[in-house]
This record gives sequence, structure tokens and C-alpha cells, in this order.
Amino acid sequence: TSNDDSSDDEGNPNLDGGNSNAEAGSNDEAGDKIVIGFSAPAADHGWMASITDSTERVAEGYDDVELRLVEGTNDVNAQISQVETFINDGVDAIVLLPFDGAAMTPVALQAMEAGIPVVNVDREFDDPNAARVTVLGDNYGMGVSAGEWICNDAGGETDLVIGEIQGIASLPLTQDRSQGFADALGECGLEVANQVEAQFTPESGTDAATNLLRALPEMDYLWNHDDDQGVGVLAAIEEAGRDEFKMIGGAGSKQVMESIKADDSVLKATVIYPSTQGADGLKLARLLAQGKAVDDLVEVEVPREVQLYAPVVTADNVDKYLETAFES
Amino acid sequence: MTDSRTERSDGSSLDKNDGKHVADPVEALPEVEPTDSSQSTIAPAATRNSTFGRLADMGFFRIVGLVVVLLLIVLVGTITAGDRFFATDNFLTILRSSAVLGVVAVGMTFVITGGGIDLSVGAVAALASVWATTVANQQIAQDTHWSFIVLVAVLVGAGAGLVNGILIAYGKVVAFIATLAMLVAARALAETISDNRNQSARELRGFFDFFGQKPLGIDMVIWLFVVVAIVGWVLLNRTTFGRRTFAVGGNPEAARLAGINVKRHTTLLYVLAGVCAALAALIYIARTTTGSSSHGELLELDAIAAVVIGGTLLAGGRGTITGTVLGVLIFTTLTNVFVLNNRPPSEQDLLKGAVIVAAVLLQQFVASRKRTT
Amino acid sequence: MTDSRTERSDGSSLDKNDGKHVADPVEALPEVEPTDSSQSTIAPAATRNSTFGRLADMGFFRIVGLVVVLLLIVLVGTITAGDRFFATDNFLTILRSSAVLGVVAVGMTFVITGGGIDLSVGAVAALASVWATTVANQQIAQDTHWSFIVLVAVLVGAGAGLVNGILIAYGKVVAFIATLAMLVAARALAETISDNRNQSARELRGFFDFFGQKPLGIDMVIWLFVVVAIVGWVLLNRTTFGRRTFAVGGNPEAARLAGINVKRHTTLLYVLAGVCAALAALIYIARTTTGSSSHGELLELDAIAAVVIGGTLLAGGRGTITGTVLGVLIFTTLTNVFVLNNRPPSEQDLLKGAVIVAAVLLQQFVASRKRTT
Amino acid sequence: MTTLDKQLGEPEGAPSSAGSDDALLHMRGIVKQFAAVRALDGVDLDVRAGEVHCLLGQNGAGKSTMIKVLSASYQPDEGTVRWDGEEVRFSTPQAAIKAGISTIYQELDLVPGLTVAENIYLGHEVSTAGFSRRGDTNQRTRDLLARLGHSEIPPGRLVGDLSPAGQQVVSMARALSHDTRLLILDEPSAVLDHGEVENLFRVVRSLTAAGVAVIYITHRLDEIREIGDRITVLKDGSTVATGLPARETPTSELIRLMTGRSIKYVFPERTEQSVSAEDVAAAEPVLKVEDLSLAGVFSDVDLQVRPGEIVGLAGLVGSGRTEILETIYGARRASSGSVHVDGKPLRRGSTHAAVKAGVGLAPEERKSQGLLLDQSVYTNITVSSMGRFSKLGFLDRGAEKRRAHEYVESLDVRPKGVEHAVRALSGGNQQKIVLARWLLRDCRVLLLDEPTRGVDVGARSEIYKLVRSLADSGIAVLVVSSEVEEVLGLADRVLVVREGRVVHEAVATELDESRVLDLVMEGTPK
Ligand SMILES: Nc1ncnc2c1ncn2[C@@H]1O[C@H](COP(=O)(O)OP(=O)(O)OP(=O)(O)O)[C@@H](O)[C@H]1O
Ligand SMILES: Nc1ncnc2c1ncn2[C@@H]1O[C@H](COP(=O)(O)OP(=O)(O)OP(=O)(O)O)[C@@H](O)[C@H]1O
Ligand SMILES: [Mg+2]
Ligand SMILES: [Mg+2]
Repeated sequence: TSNDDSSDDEGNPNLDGGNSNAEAGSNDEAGDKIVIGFSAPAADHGWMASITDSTERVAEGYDDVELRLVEGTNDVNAQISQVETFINDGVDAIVLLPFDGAAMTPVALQAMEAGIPVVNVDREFDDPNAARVTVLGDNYGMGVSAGEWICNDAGGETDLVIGEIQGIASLPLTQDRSQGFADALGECGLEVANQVEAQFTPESGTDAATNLLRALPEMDYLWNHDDDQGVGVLAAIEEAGRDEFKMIGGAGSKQVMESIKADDSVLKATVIYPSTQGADGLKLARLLAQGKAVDDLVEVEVPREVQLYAPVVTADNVDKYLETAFES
Repeated sequence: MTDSRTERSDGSSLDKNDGKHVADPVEALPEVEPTDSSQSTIAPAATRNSTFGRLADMGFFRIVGLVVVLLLIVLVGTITAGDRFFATDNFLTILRSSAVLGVVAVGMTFVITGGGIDLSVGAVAALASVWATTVANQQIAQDTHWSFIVLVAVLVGAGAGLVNGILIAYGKVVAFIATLAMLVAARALAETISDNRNQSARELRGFFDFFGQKPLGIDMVIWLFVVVAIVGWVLLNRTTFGRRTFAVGGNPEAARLAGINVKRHTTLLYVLAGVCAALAALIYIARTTTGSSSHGELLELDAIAAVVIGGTLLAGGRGTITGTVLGVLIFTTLTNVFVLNNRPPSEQDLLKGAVIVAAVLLQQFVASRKRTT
Repeated sequence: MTDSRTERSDGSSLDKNDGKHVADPVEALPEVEPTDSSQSTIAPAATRNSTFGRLADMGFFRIVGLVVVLLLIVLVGTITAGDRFFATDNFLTILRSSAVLGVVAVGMTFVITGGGIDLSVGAVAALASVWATTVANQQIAQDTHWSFIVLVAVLVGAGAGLVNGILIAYGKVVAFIATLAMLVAARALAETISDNRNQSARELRGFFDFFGQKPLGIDMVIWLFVVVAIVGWVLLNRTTFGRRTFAVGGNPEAARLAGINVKRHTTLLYVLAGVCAALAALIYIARTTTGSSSHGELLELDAIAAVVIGGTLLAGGRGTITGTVLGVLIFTTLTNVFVLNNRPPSEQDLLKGAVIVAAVLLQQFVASRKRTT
Repeated sequence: MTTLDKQLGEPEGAPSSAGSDDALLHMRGIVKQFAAVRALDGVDLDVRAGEVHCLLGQNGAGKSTMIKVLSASYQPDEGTVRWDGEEVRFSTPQAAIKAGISTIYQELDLVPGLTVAENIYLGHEVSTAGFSRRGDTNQRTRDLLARLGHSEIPPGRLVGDLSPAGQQVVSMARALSHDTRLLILDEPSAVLDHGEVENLFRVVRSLTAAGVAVIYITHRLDEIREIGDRITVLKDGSTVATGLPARETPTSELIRLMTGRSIKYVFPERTEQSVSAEDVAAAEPVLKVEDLSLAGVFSDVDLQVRPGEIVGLAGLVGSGRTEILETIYGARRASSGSVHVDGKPLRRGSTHAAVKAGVGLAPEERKSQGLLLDQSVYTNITVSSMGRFSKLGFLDRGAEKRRAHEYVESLDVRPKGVEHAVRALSGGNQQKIVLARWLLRDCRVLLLDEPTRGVDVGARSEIYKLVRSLADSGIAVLVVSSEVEEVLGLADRVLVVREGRVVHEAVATELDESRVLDLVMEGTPK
């Protein structure tokens, strides 16, 4: 089900723009000078900050790309205005990670109608015509991966207590993750005992975990949607002195992977949610604007949709992923 | 004016025989001999202060201060971003993005002038947007007329405002707390109704046809902002409602003793703010085609900041719609200039904080300079 | 003191020859026969209800109202969650999660009692947490002593408070706006310093060893909260600083005329709030092992709500640390009960809004009942 | 020097050359300019140790501003201050207090949320290392209050709970809690009744006997006779006379100096009513109050006021007269009883209904209850009659200003404009604005609570004439006043209130001052 940008297969972060992959094809050779607008939600946690940073770094690697980076905002009204400004400016392509996919659809349509290709990253528009390319993490798949890992690890037991710490509950991506998690658990006869909400921040992770640990005095597995908040979750677990359960994380921060590698806590695995989506989006946008195609595909156009894979990282395979990991 | 005075100076009104019926109480007043006042008693100050010292003038100088700030930002924008900034399209973009904040800030101006504060406007806008776009309501709107969802939104906003107003005016809960509770509750209700999902309103053809119009090349949402601002200005400055708002905010006890129904008036102010939030919800729907419980987060703080920067007194009793509109434009133009100049996000916020403070200080400086001259 | 008075009571000061030196003029007053005063009607209300009527008593009844609310929540918790709720461990959990809000709310109580407001506390806590845990500072702390990062945090908090205070007291920028600007700017600065990353402080062994202790089985962060609350209580109720805080908040003009340096005092209040925010930052670091620019989001609103629910007057002049602590506990206990019962977040918020309003209304009811009896 | 000074020649009766040396305080050429107003325009003042120096002047003459300059609440723009032989410039109120200048301001400047003891020692708390010593503070407070003759005020009582008179005592105690060499009293008697004023004078006398200098500001000329030594008269921000002997200078002369004109009677002259007493008696009462009670404050008040009649409520401070007026007006909700205006019952607890029915109230505390201080004169005048100037809710501001201007003219409010903020007006002129509001409204019933408190002699007689002519025009007037002379002079009928009950009712001409005082005091609680 997954398609992937070439770089990930080699376990080699292609974040240095044109250099690393240069021999792979001609795509990274300088083309027409283009301007790309990039807008994302407020970089209020590591994953989101990494989205912006990696995009910026990739853009810096291309001499032919001028990146217009605007202040991340969680106000759709402000984000709409940013895109409108891009349209007024007549940029060559727009990479958009919407705070709210549906709400940003009209203005994305407007951009497309104005002839500016839009690359939609992570949070999906509700109209397929609003984006030329959609780069998606697999949120539902993330939940499924986490659930399947637990099912495997549990080895058929069914009276297990499972906790879940969500990210911001009102985001569709959170609901997708929880849905995937519940569905996968259902396959092996398990269900979530208690679900609490955090806000992708360490502080909210601590608060949510503290209370969850009270609510579930005995627990077998805990899935935490996000490794940024996971820092706080782990601190709360230590504070409570609990270690009777196994925890699986989400997103795949460097710190978490190091911890998995060291095997020094309840954290045994994490499900990757690539923070390089923005950078991928930028690369595709560049190709679109310069009329190129993806090198490794036979197809002469940039594909319509790219969905990134959500692998589970454990102590066994952590080395493979450690380098692409973001710092939370 | 002058004739009526000469009429009276003949002294006939001192005739006390028909004392029972007095058409004009002024007639009944004792006369002061003109010689007295001419002799000396006019305070030296009185003659001097005919041009200064007027309340309206102070307001005027504050507005001048704001215009200066706005022009400075425009200047910086033009220098740094040239045509990209100074273009009709860009100005329309600025105005479109001002619409939500502007509409809410007009309502907030009334509440603050009346001595209150409303932290719930953003959450109420979210609630109204969600409530108006439920499947059921969209169905009714399609069966009847698209304006049905306008009606629903306005009713939700007014209802939330009414609850705020009643808690504050009759329940004597302090406004900050009552509206903070409403903030929390309204957003939670919006989440419950929408089940945390975006509610697409794309099928409401009539609604989007209406908001898609551009009379004189200007978007409908901008017209809505303009109309709200003008109506707000007239209401505040030219009607008894506005006059009462100043009185209630300036000294509620004195207003009450002057015969104003302070509680009812206070309640109405929050209803007004709620209706403005509902209009903002319509703008959200028009611009995003969705109703969502996450609309308008932190909108209340921006609105209060814009209102206060505009020169409305946070303690109540003094308020200006013109200032509020300028405050809103300062905010949105500033953001626009940042966007055009590609500044890193954190720097933008740092500068935004500085500009807020600078705007307030500059206003005070201009006003105080004018006062001492 | 007493000796100096007896010295003077010999009446020598009545000698007008050395009129330049006048002793305590009060001594010059003749004693009045008791009959005189008993006839006076100057304080009839005083004689009428000597036991009630003191506002301190009013405060007492407000506290009773809060305790009732808290007990109700505890009751609900015990009924619905049984042992899982009513257990020492759980109470410690509640207290641990109260620490941040509690420490900040104590500082906020001072600011609000002094007639101000501070919206920047959450952002300042974030800034202090980030600044104290930069690589460079952690290195210095490891080379010297872990308390170096405490020092850095406190200095950052005090510095931010100082800027707030100077802008407000000397620059005459209204507190809401000045601290809102600080909120925006401090968070932006925190993001810049940390580059939006969590800064792990795990290597600070000494720091975590210290905060890992549990004297009497109670976590260090809880002790910190307790100490701050007690120091705050003493400072507010038993010192001239506290007395002056009431005066500055209750009637700043009167305070000025009484010779209090109102501007300096106001500035100190914001510094105090900044220091409390810095202590909260330390608790964040201790509990999450990271400094992060995302710490303390919306903390200011929760703190203000807790303070006002506790019975401190938002307009200034009346404040209670006991009430604030109860307000904080009501909030955190409520959340705990919800989580133990596995209620969805939106329902929690809906009820939270209702509880805020109910707590305020109940307090008023209890207080007004007692006043009329 | 102003032209007026030249007219008057040298300030009269001042042994200025001799006085300057032994003067404790010596102020010369003080100028204070506010935004638009030159409040002080070269004022001179000499005060000697051990004297009571009275400061006289019309409302707005600059008396309060002068003493605020002295106490360093304001900084003067020009002029010199010599204190105890040395030229000084106090930079903060604290500095003035330290030098021995204590002030009781016209607006009681206390903190309502602090206790009596805390207020008295505010700014110089009794403390050790920053910790307040409450026991000591309370003990000292008790001593102070006892010496002031008010040991019944508990040190722990909140000041906000005290009556204005009680607050005045606290202010006094606060002033005396410092080592005072000069005590400034700005209209202290305004909120005090007869007995309290006596008590105040006793305190003042013992202070001067101890060598303390006192500056005393009042609008009641009889008080000056009783307590004053010398007088300085201010007019329009400058000194027109200084060092006048307080007991010898004739009243007419003082009034002439203050106002620039002669006024015969300070208190209203008993003139025959234009409408005969029989006519009034025959008329149906406009205001009818039956069995009105407010739990814990007053009970079973019955009274009637007929058109053209002025009814006075006499009583001690704190006897509940203010509450009676406020309850009639609906500002407080009566616990029982009824109020009828023109035969129609008034809704309880609604000022709105009262105003609609034609009732107006000029409240006791005009700054906190009567006026929108930061708003213009004309909005303050028209606030209760907005309906008259509006169509469909839209106001005709031109008409408002014109009408307001007429009242400003006819009531001789100064300055004359209608667009400046009421805050800038002096006390007496502010009172006129409140009255103008109800004149404009065409009230049927007018409730006046202490209508001449803080009002100068000139304005006072104008207000008396005004009230009388209003009554003559058919309005029913109910007046509360703590000045017995005023009640007797102004009212047709007098009700005496004691401890929340009407204890006596009589036609004014049948009463005299001592009789009223007796009735007022009789059986006060022991
Ligand atoms: N803060 C101020 N701003 C502007 N004008 C002021 C201010 N304070 C006083 N004034 C003006 O200064 C003049 C003197 O006022 P002041 O209060 O000293 O009078 P006063 O003699 O004490 O009168 P009263 O007897 O009514 O108390 C008045 O015209 C008044 O309007
Ligand atoms: N808000 C209040 N709380 C408690 N007691 C009050 C309050 N207001 C007034 N009182 C008391 O009610 C009584 C009546 O006061 P009121 O002010 O009506 O007297 P008054 O006759 O009008 O005297 P004054 O001449 O001072 O106006 C006094 O004992 C006063 O202390
Ligand atoms: Mg005065
Ligand atoms: Mg009274």
C-alpha cells in the first residue's frame, strides 16, 4: 500500500538537497529558478518543527529554489491569508501542511485554479482537485501498526489492560490513529481500557500520563501517539515508579529510538510517522514546477498521491531508522 | 439658542403667580445678574479652554497616533516588499484576513466600553459554525433557504451571549470568569456536536453563491466587516444605546441612579458580542467551507488586544470603533508584511510583542503631547 | 517604643516656647470621658453586628463555600471511582499535578490583589525552562552545582517580570496588553532559543536527585508548592509588603498619598509573579525532564480562574492565598475524577465550565446568606 | 498680579512683613496648571505654628489644589515653599509626611478593603523586619481613637463598612499617627453632624495648644468664627486676602472677597410660599410612602409630599436617611411597604421605573454615585432624558448640547462649556450638573440628599433659590440635610429621623434649631 521516496530505502536521509542523491538522476540538477511557498501549522513541538526545518534544509540545497516560509499558525483564517498572499505573489508551487485539511480546501482550490500546483502534506484536503500531489503519512496505518505489534507481543492473550494517550483529539489524524489502533486490537480480541488526550507537548504528556496511570493501576500495554509528548509520558511513568507494562511510541523521535536501542525503560517500540513529509513535498513541488518527473518511476508525471509507510521500530531494527529520526 | 436667552432676560418668568404650571424648568431658575459674571468671576481657565480639554480631541489625537503606526507599517511593507505589498490584491488579502478579527473586535469594543470583557467569542464562533453546519441544519437550509444557517448561527451566538450576560449581570459572576467558563464549555459543546470532525458545508450552494459575490470587486466578507464596523460606529456614537454603554462602563452605580437599567443593558452587550461572534462564524464558513470546533482559537486575546490598542479603555467608559478597526488593521497588516518578507516565525512573534507595546506607548505619547500644548 | 511614649507624656511639649519641637501631637489630646463616645453614632453598624460584618469573616464564608465544592468533588470521586480515587497515592498524584498551577497561582494572587493581571506567566515559565536547560547552562551546572540552573530560571523569571512591571508601572501600559505582549514575545524567544526542540535535562543528576527525594513520602515538587503557598500566605497576610499590596490594589491613589511608592510596589508584584513562573519552570523540568517552549500553554487562564474562584477580587484590593490553593485543588481534583472515570475530554470541559460557574455562584450564595443573618 | 489684586491693593489686614519670620509655612507665587485649567495662578499662604488658618474660597477657587501642592500630591509649576525657615521641594507625599505635614483630603482617601488599624498605619506600618505587628498596631489604633473620642470604632473593622463620618475619624487618626507639625483639613465637617463637629473642634484646639499648625478648609462660615484664627481667601486661583482675623472680619466682607458680590443670606430666607399653604395642604400628595422598611436599617416610614411642597428629613449621620431616599427611589429593594407617585405604585428595586414615573435623585456621594466623571458635561445632564433627544434611538446631539448649555448658563456653572469632562469641575459645580439633570427631566418628585454638601456660599444660596423655585413650579421635593439650619430654612415640613424611624413631624416654622437637635439626639443608644 505504500509508496516511498527513494531516499528512505537506503536509510539515508536525503536532507542535503541536491548533493546526496545527485548521481541517482538528473532531477537534482539545477533547473529553472522557481519560488515555492510553504505554510504549516505552528511549530509548537519537535515533529512539526522538524517538518519545517527539514523542508528549509532541503530547499537550501537547491540553488534554483527560493523558499517562502511563513509563520506557522494554528488559525485557519491566518493560514488562508498566507496562501492568498502566495497566490497574489504568483509563486510557482505551494507546499501546504494545513492546520485543518478541510478548512484549507477552498483556498487550495483557488491556487490550483490560478495555475499554481499545490502539494498537500500530511493533513488531507476534502476535495481531490485541491491538490496536484498529496503526500500523506499513514495515520490509520500507524494505529494498525501499533495495534498489531501489541497483538504479536501479547501472543494471543485477551484479558489485557491497554492504555492509549492521544494527541490533540480534535484533529482527524488523531481519530484515524485511534481508529486503526482499535481495529487492529479488535482483530486479536483486545480493546482499549482507557484513553486520554494530550496536546503533543511534554507537559500535557506528563499530565495525561499521570492521571492515566492512576486510572489504570495495572496495565499491560500503553500506546502513546506522539514521541514529543512521550518525553513527558516517560517522565510521569518514572515518577510513578511503574514498569509492569510495555509502551509503544509514535512518530519516531531520535531520543525515543536511542532509548529503545538502550532498552532502559518501558519503551519498547515506536511507530514511525515521517517528519520529512514537508521536505518530500518540497521536492515534488519543485519537480512539478519545473515540469519533471520522479526519477525512479517510469511514469513521466509526478504521481497523484504518495503515502508514506508507518513501520514499527524496535530494538532489532532501530539502527536502520535512527538517522532519519527527528529531534523532539 | 440666543433668542431664547434674550427672551428670558426680561425677567417675566420670575412672575410667580402661575407657578403651578411650568413648561420649562429653566424658566423657573433664579436669574444671576449679568454684571456679576462680567465683573470677574469667570475662571481664567474657562476662557482659555474652549479649544482644548475636550474629550473628543483627546480621542482624535489617539487616532492620529494609530494612523501613524499603521502608516509606518505600510511604509516598511512598501520598502521591503515593494509591489508585492503595495497592490490592490494584497490589500484585499489583508482586508479578507481582517474580517473575522474585525467583526469580533467590534462586538468586543461594546463589551469593554460597557465595563466588561468577553473571553468566549472565539469559542462561540466555533460553536456557531458547528451548530449551523450540522447535517440536519444543512438539510433544512437546502429545503428552505440558505439564510436558515445564518439564522441558526446568529441564534446560537445570541444565546451564548445571553447566558454570559445573565450570569454576569444578574448572577453577579465576574465577567472574566463567566466568559472563561463559556469559552471552555462552548468549545467542548462544539466538539461534542461535531464529534471532533470538520463539517463540510460545500453543499450549501446558495450560501457560497452569496459569499462568492464581489460587489465593486470587493469580497463579500470584507463588505460584511465594513457594514458591521459602520453599524457599530453609529450604534456606539449616535444612539441612546451607545450613550448608555458609555454610562454603564464609566460608572455603573451612577448609571443606575440615573435611571438606566444597568443589568438589562449589560446583558444586551454580551448578546451583541455573541451575535458578532456568530457573524465571524459565517465568515469562517464562507472562507473555509467548514464548521469546526477548532475555529477561532485565541481569537479572544487578539480581539481584546486590537480593541485596547485602538484606545478603548479596558476599565470601561471609553471606547472607539474607529480605533478598534485601526487596531485590527495594524495587526493584520503587520502579519502580512512579515509573510511577504519571509521572516522566521519566532522573530515575527518577538516583533509582534514589541509592536503591541510600541503602539500603546506611541498613542500615549501623542495624546500627552497634545494635552500639554 | 513604649518608653519613648512615657517620656513624652510629661507634657513638656505643651510649652510653646520651643514650638519648633512638637512631640507626638496625639499626646496633646485630652482623654475623653467614656460617656462621650458611647453616645456617638459614628459607627453604629460596628456596635450592631460585632461578630459578623467583618470582611475577613466574609472571606471565611467564601472559604467554606470552596471547601464544600471540593468535598463534593471528592465525594463524587469516591462514589464513582472508589479506592482508585480515595487513596494516598492518588492524592499525591493530584498534588503533584497541582504543583505547577499552584505555584503560578500564588504569584498571580499577588498581582491580582495588587490590581493587575499577568497573562505572561505560562510563556515566562516556558522561557525560563528553556533558558535554564540550554546546553551551555547545563554544562556550567555540571561543572559547578546543579542549583545554577535554578538561579538561571529565577533570574529569567524575575527579568521578565521586571520588564512587565516597568512597562505597566512606569510606562503606564495597561497590564492586560503589556503582559499579552510579553506572552507572545517570551514564547517566541523560548522557541528561538530551543529551536522548537525539547531540551532534555536528564544529565543534570544533582537536580533530579534533589527533586527525586520524597521527605515524609511526599514528592519534592509538592513540598515546593506547599512552601510557596505558606510563604505566600505569610507575605500577603503578615507583612507590610502584603498590606501594601492590598492598599495598592484597593485604592492606588490613597496608597500613593499614604506615602507608598506605588510604582515600585507594582513592579515588585510582577517580579514576584515572574519568579513564581520560574519555580513552575523548575517543576516542569523536574517532572518532564525537559525544558520546552511548549510548557505552560494556557496556564495563565487556568491560574487566573483558580485565583478568582478562590475569592480574590479581579478588580484588586482583596486576595486570599487559601482560596487560591483551594481553587487550584478543585481544578486538579476535578480533572482526576474525570480521568479515573474515563470520561471523554469534551465532556470534561463542558462540566468544567459548569463547575467554574457553580463554584463562584455557590460562594456568593454562602457569603450573602451569612451577611443577611 | 491680576487686575483684581490691583483693585484690592495689598492683601488686606496682613501683617505680612512681621509675619514672615515666625511663619512655619511660607508659600509664594504657587502656580499649578492642569491640561486646560490654571487651577492656581500665583497663590501666597503663610501659616504660623499653633494657629488655625482657614482657607476660604468658592468652589473651584483652588483650595484643594493648593493643599495638594503642599502635601506633594501635585508638583507646582512655579512658586516657592519655605518650611520651617528653609526652602523645600517635597518630591513625594512621603517626603511631606516625613517633614511633619499630615493631610486629610477632601475625597476620603482610605482603602476600603483594609481595616481601620491598617489604614491608619498604611505607609508607616508597625513592623519588625517587614512583618507587621498586628497586636501593637491595634493597640496604638485603640489609643489614637480613644483620644479622638471614638473608642467605639474597632481597629479590626473594615473601613469600607464604616459610615462616611466614621471614615472621617479614621482619616483624622491617620493624620495624627504621624509626628505632625502641620495638619491640613479639607472640608472635614462636610460629612459630620453637629456633635461630631464639636468633637473635631475639641481635637483641633488641643492640637493647636500643643503648637501644631492647622489649615482648615470649609464652606461653613460659622465654623470659621468658632475655630479659626486667621483667614486666607482664594479666588480664581489667586490670593485676594491673607491674614484676616477670623473672628473680627464681617461675613459680608468675606463673601464679597470670595465671590466678588454681596449675598445677604447664606441660609435661605423664609419667604412666603407663592402657593398658599392651604392650597398645598388641599392638593393630593405626589409622593406617598407607606410603611416602607429596609431590614436592619429603617422601618415603617410613612411620608407624603404634595406638589409645591419641600419636606426635610433631619437626623444624625447614620440615622438612615440616605437609605430612605434610596429605597423610595428603588436603588435599594424595600423589604416591605409601598411607594406611590401620583397614585400609581412604583415597582420595587428599579430606578428605571422610578425615573419613568418622574422621580429624580441627587445622591449623597456625587462623585461615586452621581456623575460619569470622565464624560462630558452635556452627557451627564441629558443621561436621564435621552428619550427626549432621540428618534428611533438616534440622538440629536446638537439639541442635547443646546439644552445643556441653557442649564449651564442659568445655573452659572463654571467653566461654561458643555463638552469638557465633569471631572475637571469643582465640587459645587458638579452638584449643579446633577441638579441640572433632573431639571431637564421635568421631574414630579425630586429627592435631594445633602444637596449643598461641599458647596460654597454663593452657589449655596443659588441652589436654595433654585430648589424653592422648583417647588413653586409644582414639584414635590424631599431633602435630606445634616445642617439643621438648612432643613429649617428650606423645608416647609420637617420629619426627624432617629435610628431608622420617623420620630417627629412638624411644620418648619414651629421648630427651632435647639428643638430639632434635641429630637435628633434624644434617646440615642447608650
Ligand atoms: N485633576 C484636575 N484636572 C483638571 N482640572 C482640575 C483638576 N483638579 C482640579 N482642577 C480644576 O482646578 C480648579 C481648582 O479646583 P479645586 O479642587 O482646587 O477647587 P476647590 O477650591 O477645592 O473647590 P471645592 O470647594 O469645590 O472643593 C477647578 O477649576 C478645577 O476644575
Ligand atoms: N453598605 C453598608 N453596609 C453596612 N452598613 C451600612 C451600609 N450603608 C450604610 N450602612 C449603615 O446604615 C446606617 C444608615 O446610614 P445612612 O448613610 O443612611 O445614614 P444617613 O442618615 O444618611 O447619614 P449621612 O448623613 O451620613 O448620609 C448607618 O449605620 C450606616 O453605617
Ligand atoms: Mg476642594
Ligand atoms: Mg446620608
